[in-house]
Amino acid sequence: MQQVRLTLPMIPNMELTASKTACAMGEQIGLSPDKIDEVQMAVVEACINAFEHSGAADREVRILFQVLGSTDEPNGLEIIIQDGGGGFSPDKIRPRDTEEILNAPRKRGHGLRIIDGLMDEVEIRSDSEGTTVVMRKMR
Amino acid sequence: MQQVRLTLPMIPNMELTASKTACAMGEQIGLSPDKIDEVQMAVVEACINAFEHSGAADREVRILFQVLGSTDEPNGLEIIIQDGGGGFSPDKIRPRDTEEILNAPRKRGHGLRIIDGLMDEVEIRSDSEGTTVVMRKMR
Amino acid sequence: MTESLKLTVDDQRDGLSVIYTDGYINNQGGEEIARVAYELIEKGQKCLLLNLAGTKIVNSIGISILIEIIEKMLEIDGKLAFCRLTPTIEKTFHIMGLAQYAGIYSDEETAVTSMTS
Amino acid sequence: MTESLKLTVDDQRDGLSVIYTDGYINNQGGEEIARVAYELIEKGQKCLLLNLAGTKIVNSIGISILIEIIEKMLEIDGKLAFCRLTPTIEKTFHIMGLAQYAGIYSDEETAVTSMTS
Ligand SMILES: Nc1ncnc2c1ncn2[C@@H]1O[C@H](COP(=O)(O)OP(=O)(O)O)[C@@H](O)[C@H]1O
Ligand SMILES: Nc1ncnc2c1ncn2[C@@H]1O[C@H](COP(=O)(O)OP(=O)(O)O)[C@@H](O)[C@H]1O
Repeated sequence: MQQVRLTLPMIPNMELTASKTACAMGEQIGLSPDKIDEVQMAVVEACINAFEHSGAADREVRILFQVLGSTDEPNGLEIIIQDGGGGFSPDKIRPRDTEEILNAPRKRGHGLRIIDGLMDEVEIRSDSEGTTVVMRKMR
Repeated sequence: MQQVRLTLPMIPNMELTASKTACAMGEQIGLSPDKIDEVQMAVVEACINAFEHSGAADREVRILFQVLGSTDEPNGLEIIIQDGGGGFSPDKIRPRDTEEILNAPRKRGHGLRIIDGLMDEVEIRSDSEGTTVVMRKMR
Repeated sequence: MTESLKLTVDDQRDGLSVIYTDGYINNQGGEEIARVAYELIEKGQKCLLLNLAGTKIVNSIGISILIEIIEKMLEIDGKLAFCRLTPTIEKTFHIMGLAQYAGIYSDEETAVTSMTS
Repeated sequence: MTESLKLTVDDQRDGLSVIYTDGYINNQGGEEIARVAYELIEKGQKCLLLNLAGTKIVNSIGISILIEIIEKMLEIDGKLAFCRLTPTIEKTFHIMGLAQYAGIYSDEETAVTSMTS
């Protein structure tokens, strides 16, 4: 299977390097421009979550881009974003509605909703060893 | 130091993923658009050389993008492209002039000249364990 | 480091100001927009249009700052609207429910007509 | 897989044909240009202009195929020229010495005027 690996330092704007790589991979397998945009934005969110919340000691995010289907007939892109931070309980993160967000003192808590909304499939595995976000976009 | 690592399979067009990553890094440190273009093209050449000539058993190219200077004041980009193939003797590769190329039966032998011409500094280390091309572009 | 958002403001219009963005709307980008928006509000402007034609990527921190600007506008009975979003940015704004509080228009002309009438 | 080069041909002109490229000129891209060029040559066209406005990246295999087309043109006393190169592609063509054998023009108009006069 066709795999590209990217390791990024947790530095502001590095998420853009990840999103450009996602773009190149998406073009490679013939994803539509709109789907590529969606993947790029989801990758940005997953990266900044790792940058901001993981507290990983090595200050690195590892990303695996995997072409789904065969080389001749790729049918999607799987992106696995992994950090070695403290983890969290994805089940405890309750989606907030906009009303609630507007009234909350800090306007945050969007990242996971955006990822969910833009990708076809999302799985999050997280424990005290770190967090792994698996996301897929089909052609 | 700010480092991004990329591992690519030796598959046609994967060089474009490398060149997009180079583009993102170049933008990040404020390289001019023309210099970014030059870096992108040099990266493409180094990748296809590894794809075509290395004969590496793992069919992978490893690329390290390194910001030169400090994080606040980056002054250039170093890109190290490495394969685990059979290597070659860079000294024995004699630059050919165009006349010679036009008269040769196969019109090849451009890659290293392009890399040399587009980057500020280029070093090639190659032995039977593989080839490492180090190239730098200053701001 | 570059990659910073560039803003252009057109405040020479009747009844509204247009802010044009060029680049990535992240933390700093959102704050830059907020700074410019609050300046316009200070000057008495109650109608702001953000033209995002030059923006391909927005992150959730940037969006959260945009929500703060919307809130401020609601407080002063003003209007904030957006135009020229990519389909993905529009989708993201809908995921966040922003569309309930801020108008989203395909192009500037439609936005201006609707906002000033 | 996509990423393939797209070509458009304008052969409705007096004395020359223009080939417009859109995308990456690699192995396949170069061969596609060669195929189209040889077709035009077959039809009697001796003056070809390659407008590379839509191409940002060229690789050395693509260039080597372009050199083959130039050679063919020299054989038949024809002309091949390029226009609208990015500074980097132009630099690369100079590194290869292509400029000695093929005209390089900034824009289509200048190229056409110079080639057909
Ligand atoms: N990679 C991660 N490591 C640790 N915690 C995380 C990670 N990603 C998300 N979280 C947790 O999930 C919460 C919700 O994330 P998100 O929806 O992206 O909103 P926000 O980033 O705006 O807080 C975060 O506040 C954080 O507690
Ligand atoms: N990564 C590599 N591994 C092994 N040999 C290489 C590598 N890169 C270059 N070479 C050798 O150097 C030669 C010249 O390379 P280059 O100038 O790029 O021209 P071309 O690729 O067109 O032959 C190649 O033909 C090959 O023998």
